[in-house]
Amino acid sequence: MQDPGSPLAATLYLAANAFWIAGILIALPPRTGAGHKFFASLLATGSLFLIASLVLAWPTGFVWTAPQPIFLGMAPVELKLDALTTPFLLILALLSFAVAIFSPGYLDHLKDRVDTRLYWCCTTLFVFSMAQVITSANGLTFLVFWEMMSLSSVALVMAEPIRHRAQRAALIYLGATRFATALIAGSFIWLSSASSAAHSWRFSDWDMSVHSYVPALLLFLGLCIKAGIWPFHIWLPYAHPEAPAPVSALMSGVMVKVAIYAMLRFFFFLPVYSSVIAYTAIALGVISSVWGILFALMEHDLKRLLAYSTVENVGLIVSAIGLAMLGRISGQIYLTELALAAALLHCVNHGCFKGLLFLGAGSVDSGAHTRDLGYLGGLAKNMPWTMALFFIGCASIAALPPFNGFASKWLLYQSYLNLAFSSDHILQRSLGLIVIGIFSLVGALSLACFTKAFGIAFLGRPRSDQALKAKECSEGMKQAQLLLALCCLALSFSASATVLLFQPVLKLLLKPIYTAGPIFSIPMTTLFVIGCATTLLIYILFNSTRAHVREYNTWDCGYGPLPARAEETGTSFSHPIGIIFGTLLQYRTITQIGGRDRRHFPEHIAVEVYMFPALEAILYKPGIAAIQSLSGALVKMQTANIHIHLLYVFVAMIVLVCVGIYL
Amino acid sequence: MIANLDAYQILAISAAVMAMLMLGTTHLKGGLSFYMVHTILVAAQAVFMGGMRTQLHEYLVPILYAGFKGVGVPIFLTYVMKKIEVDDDAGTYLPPPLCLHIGILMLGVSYLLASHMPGLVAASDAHIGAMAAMSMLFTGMLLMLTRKLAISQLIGFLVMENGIYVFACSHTHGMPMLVEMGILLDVLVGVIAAGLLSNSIKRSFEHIDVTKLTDLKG
Amino acid sequence: MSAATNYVAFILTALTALLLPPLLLATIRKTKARMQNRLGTRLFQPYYDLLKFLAKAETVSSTTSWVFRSTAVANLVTVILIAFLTPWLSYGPHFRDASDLFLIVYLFGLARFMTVLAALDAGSVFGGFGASREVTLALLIEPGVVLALASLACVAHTSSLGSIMSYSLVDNPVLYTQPIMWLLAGSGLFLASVAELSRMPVDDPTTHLELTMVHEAMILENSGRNLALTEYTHVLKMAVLLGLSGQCFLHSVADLWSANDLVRGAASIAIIFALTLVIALMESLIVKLQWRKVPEFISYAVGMSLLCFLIAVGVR
Amino acid sequence: MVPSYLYLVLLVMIPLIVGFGSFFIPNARSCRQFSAIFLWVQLALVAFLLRSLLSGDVTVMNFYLGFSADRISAFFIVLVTFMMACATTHADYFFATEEAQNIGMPGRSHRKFYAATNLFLVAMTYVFICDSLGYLWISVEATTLTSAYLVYYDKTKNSLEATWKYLMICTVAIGFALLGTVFIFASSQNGAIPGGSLYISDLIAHADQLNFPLLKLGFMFCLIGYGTKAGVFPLYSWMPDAYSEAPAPASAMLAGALINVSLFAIWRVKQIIAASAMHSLIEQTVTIMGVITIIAGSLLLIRQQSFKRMWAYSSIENTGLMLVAIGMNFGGLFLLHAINHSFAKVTLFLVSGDIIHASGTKKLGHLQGVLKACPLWGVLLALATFALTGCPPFGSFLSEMTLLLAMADAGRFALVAILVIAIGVSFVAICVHVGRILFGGPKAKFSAYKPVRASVIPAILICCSLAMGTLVNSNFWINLK
Repeated sequence: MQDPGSPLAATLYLAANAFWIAGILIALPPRTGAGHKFFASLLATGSLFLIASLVLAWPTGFVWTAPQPIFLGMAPVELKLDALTTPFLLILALLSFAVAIFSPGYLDHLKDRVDTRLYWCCTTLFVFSMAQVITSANGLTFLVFWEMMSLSSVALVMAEPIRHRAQRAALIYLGATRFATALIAGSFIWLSSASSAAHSWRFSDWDMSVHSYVPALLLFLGLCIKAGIWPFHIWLPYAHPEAPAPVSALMSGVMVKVAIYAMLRFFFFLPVYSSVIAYTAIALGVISSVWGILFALMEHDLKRLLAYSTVENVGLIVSAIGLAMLGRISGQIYLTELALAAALLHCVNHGCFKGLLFLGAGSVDSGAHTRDLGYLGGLAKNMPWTMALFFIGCASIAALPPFNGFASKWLLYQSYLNLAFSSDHILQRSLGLIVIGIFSLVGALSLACFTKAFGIAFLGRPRSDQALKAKECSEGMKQAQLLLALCCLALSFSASATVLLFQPVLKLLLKPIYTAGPIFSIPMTTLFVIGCATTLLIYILFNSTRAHVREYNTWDCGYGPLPARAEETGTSFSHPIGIIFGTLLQYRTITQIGGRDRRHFPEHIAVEVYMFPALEAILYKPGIAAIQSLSGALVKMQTANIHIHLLYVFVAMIVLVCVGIYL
Repeated sequence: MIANLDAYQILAISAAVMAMLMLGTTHLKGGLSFYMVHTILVAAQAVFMGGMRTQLHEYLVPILYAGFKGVGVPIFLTYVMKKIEVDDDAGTYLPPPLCLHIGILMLGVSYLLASHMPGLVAASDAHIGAMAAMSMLFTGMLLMLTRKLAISQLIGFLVMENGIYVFACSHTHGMPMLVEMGILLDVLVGVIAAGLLSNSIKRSFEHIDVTKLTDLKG
Repeated sequence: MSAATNYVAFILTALTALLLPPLLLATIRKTKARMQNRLGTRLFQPYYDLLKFLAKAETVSSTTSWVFRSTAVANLVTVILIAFLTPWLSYGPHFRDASDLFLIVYLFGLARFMTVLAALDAGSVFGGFGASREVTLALLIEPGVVLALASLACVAHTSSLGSIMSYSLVDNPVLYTQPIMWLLAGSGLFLASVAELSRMPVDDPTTHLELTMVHEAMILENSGRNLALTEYTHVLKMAVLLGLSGQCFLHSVADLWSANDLVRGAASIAIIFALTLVIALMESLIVKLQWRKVPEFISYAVGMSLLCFLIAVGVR
Repeated sequence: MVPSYLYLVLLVMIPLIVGFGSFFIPNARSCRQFSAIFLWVQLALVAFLLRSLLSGDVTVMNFYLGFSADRISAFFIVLVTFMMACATTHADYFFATEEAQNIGMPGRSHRKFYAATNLFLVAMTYVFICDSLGYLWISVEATTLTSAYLVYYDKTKNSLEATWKYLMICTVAIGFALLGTVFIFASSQNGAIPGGSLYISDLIAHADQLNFPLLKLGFMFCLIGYGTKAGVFPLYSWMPDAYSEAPAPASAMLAGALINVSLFAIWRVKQIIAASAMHSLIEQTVTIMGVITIIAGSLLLIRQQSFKRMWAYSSIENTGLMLVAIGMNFGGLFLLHAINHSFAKVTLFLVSGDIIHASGTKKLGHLQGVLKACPLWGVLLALATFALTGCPPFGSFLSEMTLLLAMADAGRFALVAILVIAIGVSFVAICVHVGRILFGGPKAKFSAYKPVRASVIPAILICCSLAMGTLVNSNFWINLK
């Protein structure tokens, strides 16, 4: 069929996989002597090979089929690398490389809390299976590796097995991911059964538009669960933070992108012309972005905050994908391209800065032994490197120019603006503008959220002893963060070039209708240079007063130094916003004032904020309760009384005989 | 009406009635005697039915049947009962007289079912036999469902088994001999196993009230 | 426009941006004083203040990190960049590509990011809640601002502010016919600016009761050179924001679309002063709102933008 | 070549001899090893005798009047023998552990256990080669009687209770199967075949001329009877008791072999129905029973407190799946899933048995931290769980997918949806329980006895399951007749 592509690239790709498989297998047997460095270098080498292969294969790609004895029952193991897979594999390679550098130091910090072999085995398996999911060319291969990806990440969520929270998180995650797999498998079965070549599992033989859109919708929902789209995001803020930080980075940075990749693959590569799915995607995407960032803002656990922010960012991406589908249906090519470019660029960007932030959170965790914002603060003094790199991550994710998050958000805004003025339909036009309004709200919220994350954790005075005694992370951890921070910066200044690089991807996705391709027109580098020059100028102009700087206490109204308890906490920082969005968040403040004369002389005051998990209570609890009560009723049937059991036999007999007679 | 019936039909009905009488008593020995008569009647009806044919095995099987199930099993069970020292049922879920009445009611229901159930009226001469057989099935079920003692349950099972045999006779005029012999053997082994097991139950639990075997739940 | 006029215009802009802003502050103070039957300070007092701050020694909290120390400069640079990217003086910016409305909004975001972090950096009580209130205000204001500008952009088919506000019938013939839309956008922007600039009734810039402040609480730790830069940044931002909303008002006047550059420039400066006067009057006549009532005030700004949005969707 | 009727003897010769021979071996240890070795020989012998069926050279082998085998039964014989061999081999280790740790119940006799095991195998082998409904019934009842001893083996109060329930419920139900057999016989007598016939091949050949109402009733009774042994929804009640109280190798035999036997009996009777003209309603009944069983099984899995009972409920769920395959007339898929399920379930029972020995408790709430205490068993348990629950790349995934695909092809999308959800629920439920066992800190003492030796058979079985998922073309199974 297709051109086999560059054989060297394929070889390199297989070599990368070989390194990873070696890592998995060596970590598997008990009492392996190999240490962190060994596994890390296997993982890292594999990633480097993958990058080399991607570069060589760009943009034509290659196809590889597993040799004969390996056969998945109904289809062979088929891998196909093309332009669409490249950006996603690139994030994967980048993040897995960073994770490989980061992990040894991080694991030393966790010491015996994590089983090292389990960690390396599962992490390498996780990376390996994600690479295969992205490259798989048929449904069965996809499912096999998809499940491996999910299960290995579940195991990693449980990697710190002592903690009860981790178990709970893993269970919720397991349920969600299994449900996602079930939906996807159902849709694949449908598609395969309806494919032109009978029972073909190859993607290219499938036709999404044949009978009905049900399989596409199933697929979309399944992928939404995996991507953490509202209201299926419930699992994400549990699972992502509980995993060890490097794994959280991989999960947030790459795994949710795998679901995005699948959306692009199935809804564009195999075109779906369903406005239902398009509007659903836009609606769910927008809701998740607002929801995600609001809850992120309310969080006081650094990693949970980051996890919720993943919900927000994935929401942005999915809404862009929905917009692209809408554009394609109504024939607005430029709009489609713009939205797709926004989605792709944001995937890459988010991979970089979310990876960076999670690694940073891990570094904070290892340095200060807590990631609760209530106990952090003032880390700037002891962890200057982590702080500086985390700053870059925060600025990027808050989409501040010139950092890279801005480029993709700009493309997103542009695509909705384009919808607003190029659409013929008045509802679509208003949709465009409304979404712009909502996204600007999201932008402001994410700014608030990341000022909180950075400001509370790193600035001010330490809120606890642990924070006071925090230690800077090890060399490897620093380098891994530095690598990702540099990638963020590189992406910031090469945004225009990156968008141009996406052209083959867009060409592949929109084969017959592709035209010119969008560009990122803001001369960011020029502006940055001007900004730097101005800074230099100001610096020179006002440097003369430099000598008069003196250090003193923070302004204390003359009462003498206030304790760190007087400082703004994470919770109080977001309190006004919590009140404004109180109904959405179910935000309650509980104030308890005690003492004999508590009106005038309160002896102790306790203020607690509490968010009632309304979504869980409304959407999930009843279903789970129903299943559980059904299960309970069935268990009660098992009475242990033999007479009752015999009665079942007789009743079943009578029922079946009646069926036999009257049917 | 009686006058129109063949001998084997009369025998089948009387076997069914004998089985029903078992429902009325909790005395194990009495029940066992009823059972003995009942089984021999069942075997006899098979002989009479076979009498219309000429093959040897149609005599052989009923004779073995009467010998093993009608005589052997009661003797074995009497032995077991002596060993585990029970002679009365520990209790029933329904009072025995009520059981008996339900059994009689079931005979009526069986009559209706046997004559109206589609598929069962295939052979017109079979439906009295079918009625008797169904009545025995119901009786066996009642015994199994209401009696608390392991031995009584076993007897209930044997009654059901007899019912099936009557079905086989009335509906098919006998199955292949080898099959019937095998079935007989299996049932016998089953009874012996169950008898030995109830012996063990007695030894472990010091009773054979199966309603108290309720440790394995959920 | 020839190269020479271009240069002249650039220099004029630069001079205006450099010199005008403190005068706005002075105008407000003077007007308020007059309204209170006071004489008030000299008109050029803000300039003297800035020079005084520059000469003073600087005290920096020992808790702070480089974030605090670089904030003043970074903010100034950002706002200067905004001043040169935005057509607030009716003068088309030099980087028309870069005068993108989303870029401008996010550059303001950058400045706010730094300010808020600097406020948190000292670890003082006031900086913290000032920061908290600042981000709250921002998230209320931002949708209104973006929606107003995006509505204009939607009609103009471009997101470049330089093109939207270019007084060019070629660029945006439809906008020419929509003075109401310009008025609505202008008032929306103006109301948002009031909140963004920490003026009454949202914030009281003159109070010394720290508990009621937003902006002042954040810059409490600044002194000397830092304070000078911060104050200047703030007034420059004021000029730019008021200029931007002023431009919207000016666009509703059909005559100005055909007027020459000088007239428009003069009109721009005039409208900035006019708006400054409005602010001064508001500060004199209205009391500061309770903190929890602020969303109600801002909802008017968003409301204007929404009306603007409705027109934009309608006219296309 | 040997005359074909000799096969009847040859196929069961070894277990028969070993079964009776076990009585005469005084040493417990040599008794165990003797049985284990000869069962592997038996496996080779069976595979050799049935090679032409396995390779597909012939599709039917007739041994004698009333005895024949087709390809599916040949595969089943090999499967069941393999499972028995695995279980017996592991039993050697298992009983050695009990002896070493002194946890065995006094008064047990290995000899009787091995005699029962071998006779059990004989009975099961006969089930697969019966061509007569009568012989089929006799053999199935014989499997109940022989396996009852295996359940009884521990001789505790609980095992006694379990055995009694097993024996009573199954015997009563099997009684109904006898009634069903009588009905089918009658249907042939009242229909095409004057003297009546119990030979399945005869019945299939004349399926259209049978008295259909009687045939239908007969099938329903057989479904009740054999379904009880297989664990169909309301009839499964004996299953968790017997599985949890039997010693682990015996549970493995019950789960890995007996279920297949009972379902095969249903399949055999079902073949007659399938050949007759009016089969669709019956098939739907069977399918729906299967679906109900799956739903019930997966729901029941949620609330479990005992380790081995949990696997029993998972067996019930898998019975449902196989029943669906039978109902939809996919004999090959039934076989495929039976193979995959047996591999995984036998592994699980063996590993669970070891874990229960090592920790001394069956309660799920008390088991914790296996992964930490004995990583090897932990990994095996995890892998086997994945293999059982249909995770790729294990074989069950493939058989489930193939089955679902075949159902989708038949247009039963609603059933596909229900099955997908139910399988998901059971997966989560099982993983929740197993996750609790694997992770966490070890709660009490955990003394793993020779873990590497105990892991050989489970590891082999997991590799087999993996191979079933990654090396085999499912068309082979689908086309198997």
